[in-house]
Amino acid sequence: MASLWEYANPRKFMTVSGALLPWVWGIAAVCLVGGLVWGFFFTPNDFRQGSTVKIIYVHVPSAIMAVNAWFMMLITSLIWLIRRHHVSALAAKAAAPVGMVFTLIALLTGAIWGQPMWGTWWEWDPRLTSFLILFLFYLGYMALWEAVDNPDAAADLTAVLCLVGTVFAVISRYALVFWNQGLHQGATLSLDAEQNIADVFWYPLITALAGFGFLFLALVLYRTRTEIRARRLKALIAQERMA
Amino acid sequence: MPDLGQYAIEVLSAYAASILLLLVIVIASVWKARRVLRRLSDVEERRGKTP
Amino acid sequence: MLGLLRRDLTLAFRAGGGFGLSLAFFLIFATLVPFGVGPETMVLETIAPGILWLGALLACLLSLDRIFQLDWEDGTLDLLATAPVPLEGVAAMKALGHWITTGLPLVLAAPVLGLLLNLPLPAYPWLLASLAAGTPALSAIGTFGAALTVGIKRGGLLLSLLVLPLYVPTLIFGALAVIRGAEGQDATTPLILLAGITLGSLATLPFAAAAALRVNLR
Amino acid sequence: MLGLLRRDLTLAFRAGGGFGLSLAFFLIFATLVPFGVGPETMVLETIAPGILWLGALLACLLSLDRIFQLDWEDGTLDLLATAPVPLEGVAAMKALGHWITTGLPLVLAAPVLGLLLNLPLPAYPWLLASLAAGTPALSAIGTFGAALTVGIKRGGLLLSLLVLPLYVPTLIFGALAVIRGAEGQDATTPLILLAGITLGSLATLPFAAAAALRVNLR
Amino acid sequence: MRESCHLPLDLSMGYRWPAMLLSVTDLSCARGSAQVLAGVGFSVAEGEALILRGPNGAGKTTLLRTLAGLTPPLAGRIDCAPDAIAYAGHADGLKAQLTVEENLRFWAGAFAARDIAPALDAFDLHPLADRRAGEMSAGQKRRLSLARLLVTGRPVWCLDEPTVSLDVENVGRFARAVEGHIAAGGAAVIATHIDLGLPNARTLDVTPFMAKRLRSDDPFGGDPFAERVG
Amino acid sequence: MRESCHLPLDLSMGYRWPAMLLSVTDLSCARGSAQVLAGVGFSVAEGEALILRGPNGAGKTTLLRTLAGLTPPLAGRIDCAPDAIAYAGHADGLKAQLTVEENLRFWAGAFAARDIAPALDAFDLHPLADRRAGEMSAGQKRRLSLARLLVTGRPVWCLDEPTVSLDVENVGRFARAVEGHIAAGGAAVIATHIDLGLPNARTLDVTPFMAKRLRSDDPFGGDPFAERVG
Ligand code: HEM
Ligand SMILES: Nc1ncnc2c1ncn2[C@@H]1O[C@H](COP(=O)(O)OP(=O)(O)OP(=O)(O)O)[C@@H](O)[C@H]1O
Ligand SMILES: Nc1ncnc2c1ncn2[C@@H]1O[C@H](COP(=O)(O)OP(=O)(O)OP(=O)(O)O)[C@@H](O)[C@H]1O
Ligand SMILES: [Mg+2]
Ligand SMILES: [Mg+2]
Repeated sequence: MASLWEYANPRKFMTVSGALLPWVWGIAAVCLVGGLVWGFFFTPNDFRQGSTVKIIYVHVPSAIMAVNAWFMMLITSLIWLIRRHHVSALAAKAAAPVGMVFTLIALLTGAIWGQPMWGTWWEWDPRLTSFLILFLFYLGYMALWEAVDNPDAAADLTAVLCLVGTVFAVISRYALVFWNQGLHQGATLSLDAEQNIADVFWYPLITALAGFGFLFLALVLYRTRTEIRARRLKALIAQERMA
Repeated sequence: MPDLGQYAIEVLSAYAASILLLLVIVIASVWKARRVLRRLSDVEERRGKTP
Repeated sequence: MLGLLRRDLTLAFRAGGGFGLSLAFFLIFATLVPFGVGPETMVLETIAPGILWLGALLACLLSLDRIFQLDWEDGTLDLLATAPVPLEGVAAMKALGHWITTGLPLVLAAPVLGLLLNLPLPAYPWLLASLAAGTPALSAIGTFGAALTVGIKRGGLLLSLLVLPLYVPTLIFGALAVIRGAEGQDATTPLILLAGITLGSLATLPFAAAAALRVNLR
Repeated sequence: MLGLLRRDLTLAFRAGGGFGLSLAFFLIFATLVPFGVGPETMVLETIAPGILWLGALLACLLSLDRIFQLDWEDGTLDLLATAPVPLEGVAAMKALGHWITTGLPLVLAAPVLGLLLNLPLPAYPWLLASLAAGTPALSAIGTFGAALTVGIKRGGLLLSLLVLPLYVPTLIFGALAVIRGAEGQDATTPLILLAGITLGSLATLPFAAAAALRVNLR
Repeated sequence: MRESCHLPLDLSMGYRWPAMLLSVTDLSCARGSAQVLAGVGFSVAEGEALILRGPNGAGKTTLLRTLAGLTPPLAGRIDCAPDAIAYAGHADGLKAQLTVEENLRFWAGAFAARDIAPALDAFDLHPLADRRAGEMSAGQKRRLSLARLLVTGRPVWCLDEPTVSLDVENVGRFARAVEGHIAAGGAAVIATHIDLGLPNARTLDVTPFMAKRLRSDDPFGGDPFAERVG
Repeated sequence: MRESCHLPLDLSMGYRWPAMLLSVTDLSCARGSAQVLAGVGFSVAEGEALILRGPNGAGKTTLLRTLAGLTPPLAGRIDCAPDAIAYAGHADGLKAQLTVEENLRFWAGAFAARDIAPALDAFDLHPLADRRAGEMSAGQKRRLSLARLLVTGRPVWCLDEPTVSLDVENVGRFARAVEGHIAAGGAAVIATHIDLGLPNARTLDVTPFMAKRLRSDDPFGGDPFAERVG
């Protein structure tokens, strides 16, 4: 296990991620295209929701991955704070815009779905609202990265923000439920099979979910590589200026 | 093309918006990666010449 | 460390120090709302609790960036970091000082402001209690945000961006307590939750703020 | 003088410069309001125009104190006052720079924010027009206020206090235009008045701001 | 009080300045609400450097700010062409986020100068040209703020402790810059506590002009509330 | 890296300090993200003053900030009792709205000192005690910020260009204050470009320690991005 930390060495990470990336991109493309095509073309309409049920194949995976992206940032931030692995901090930085885009997709598709289902684009429902807050957290997190010049200081500060932000995100969610009971669906993907939706919707859904997951992985790896290079570029430029 | 019934606009726009946003993040990532790589290799080259 | 608090308060009371200005801001904000929203009593009554809490939050927000900025600019923070006082204590005192100069006046003046917005009578005790229980959390969270952005020029707006999402739970429970109060219901539960947030923030955020300060002083 | 504008914009775009943050603030403000006021669609619809304008105004307000403060602190203002550029021009450029970095993004993003607050459809063109016509006045008035308070430590809140009353007419006409628009009526009159305020402020306030700067530099 | 000098030459060209660039008669200066200096008189001609000396708190900064037109004088006159003075005070007017070159270009633009290369040369700033001002040491910043003087194109330099934080080599650069400036027909008034290496400069000690603040006749110099009011 | 020295004496009393107050071994310091100094080694004993010299940008400020614990060192060790160092940098940490006395009292409180009178005496601040710090001249402010050192009660003073803006008389006062401090068993590390009038002080030139930033072997001193990443 000790060797796991070796991948936090930038060079090691570059070789390993370079080798992995084509595969991850490939799996992501296959699952994503497969899941979405399957969902869009080859699933029946729901008897109540009509064709709108097809939105689920983009809405739910993006929503789930948006939350997971934040958790991944939380974990990498912790690794940075505790073990000071630079790649870990850069991975958090690289994940933020991806998570933000997933959040945005969930918000947009939800809003579009809301119009036929609830008769409104936007409703101050706990689920929806806490997603909006998540979106704001992503914005603040990215803005803080941009605003601080020194990369290590930026990594430290954003990591602290990520920790505190997570706690407050949880409290917000709780506050919101307390504040308003809401319209939004309960869990569809619980492990408890009784509650799950029908298999016809379920298989394409998890395929799309895998697609979003691998896309996230691919993007994070790819962007982390860019961040590593950018970090080296910055160091080199600083060095030249100093000389 | 499946029959989307009365909700065709919603379903199509949801898919379009999602795919568009995914493309945006992918293209932005590739674009930034290219730019950084180009600038980095410039600098590395310069350093290689004047050690 | 009490010396720091005393100094901050002295500075706040001196010319241009800003004591009472949060109150003035709150007052102006409360008067501006009817201009924006229109003067219908019924609408105003409905939104009064929320607007009062929003005003408190914004008044807090506006004064946040000065918590550490001035001390950072003139080198005081460098010197404090090398002085035999823990930075955690410095952060806690700064939060306390901020609360005394902005939160406390709001709590004391809240009834007057309620009047301006036609707040229903039964809501007053809840307004007072919720402000008293909630504004310390605003100061503690704000101090953390200020510590994160100290040293960033024009950090004011970045600070708002970072802090506002953190303010959401406080705002919700605070406004909820007043709304319930205005409807004549019991609002003990949101109040307790509010107090919980405050205690939690006070217990943990000074440490986070001190960590951020240390990073920013490097 | 165009050099000054270019420099200010460069500074705003550099790391930590704050471009786009007013937008973020506006976004956050618009999301916070429902937390305070409660999620009922009907109430929100009624107050949306006022809240949108209030948000624009506050986003402006938060960034005002940095218009001159940084230049004052590092001595740039002293040097500009002795340079062969009229201080009136400096004030005008500062106002323009402030508008480009805060007002303009708000105008561009307003439709999205209207969505969040359930603004009725017919109000959108009026929201856009009124923001476009009114935000320059906010910047001009704010620059004047910033010039009055430059050099006062922790002047932020004092500044808000001075500026808010001056913002009232802009706010009233701006919100009125949107309210009328939301009700499907024609809102040309408030819009024209708004444009009048803007033109008047732009024509006179740079002179007042320059006078205030001269006094404060003494 | 501030008047342009009544000389027949055309001053605006900047190529040939009249013999007397700045002359001050019976000047009283105030800082905040208190009078600091009284009865100051001196003049500086083309090609001259005047060193202001005096203990801490004597009033050198106050005098220079008055000359630069930042504070109005309480009494007396300053004869000087309009827009002739370039002032550099304790604060250096640099933007931390801009590079050295961007900072200088901005000031060159404000003073309608075309070229910043001579200024960069004079203080050896070429190697630092792309460095952000915030990432420089105290002395490097000071060099940049002095380089600014060269792009103002103004004949009279009013400098307040210009060599603070400079090492010996850069004090030498500064002295050469001043010598070059006055040799080209400019003038300089420089407040300092240390030796600048300008052997030909005249010295003016401001100590004799310090306003006796408890003088019974006119302690507040022009303050209308100085007289008993009730 | 920062360790307390392993001496049998009780350091906390402040009456008798051990012979070696501060010793630095093979220290590398960074500012921002770039390494500035490498391999610095020196030690300062009780009763000693060490003057840091070096051209602008050499790294004096960086070294002092590292010693004071504000910036973590990249490598090397600093042996020093905890809480032994009083730092005074370019910025003076004064509040413009507080009077001289209030400013000093605040710092005295932070360092648990009882009496500010000796500090006021040493820099002749009694006449200014009720003046607000914002209403003083540059040199007067500097005197106040130096007086602060006397209330810290710390044995090792790390001073960054302490005599900026001081007139000759006050440079003398400063020299006497330093001499008094080291005579009482303290030590001082002072970065400066001018002569401080401390004839017995040792001098350390930091120029030889300036990190060769384009050295191929270890350009970033610990920066993991120093290697080519591919
Ligand atoms: C802007 C509006 C909306 C937002 C922000 C939103 C957000 C979310 C979120 C955060 C999840 C949870 C994913 C997870 O399990 O972690 C989710 C799941 C889901 N949403 Fe939405 N939603 C919105 C509108 C809608 C609408 C209008 C519908 C349909 C009527 C809908 C149907 C669902 C379903 C069926 C799930 C799966 C539930 C689950 O597995 O937990 N959503 N959405
Ligand atoms: N803002 C102010 N308000 C009131 N008095 C001031 C102010 N600034 C300075 N003074 C006082 O005015 C007098 C002259 O100050 P000035 O700054 O001109 O002195 P200086 O000769 O430049 O001194 P130094 O060599 O220390 O820079 C001093 O006694 C000082 O205390
Ligand atoms: N904030 C910063 N970020 C990056 N580099 C910096 C920063 N501040 C200073 N430097 C660089 O670090 C080096 C050392 O600076 P330092 O301030 O320690 O020099 P110094 O010896 O104190 O010089 P001076 O005599 O001019 O004060 C310089 O080359 C400087 O350009
Ligand atoms: Mg002076
Ligand atoms: Mg230095």
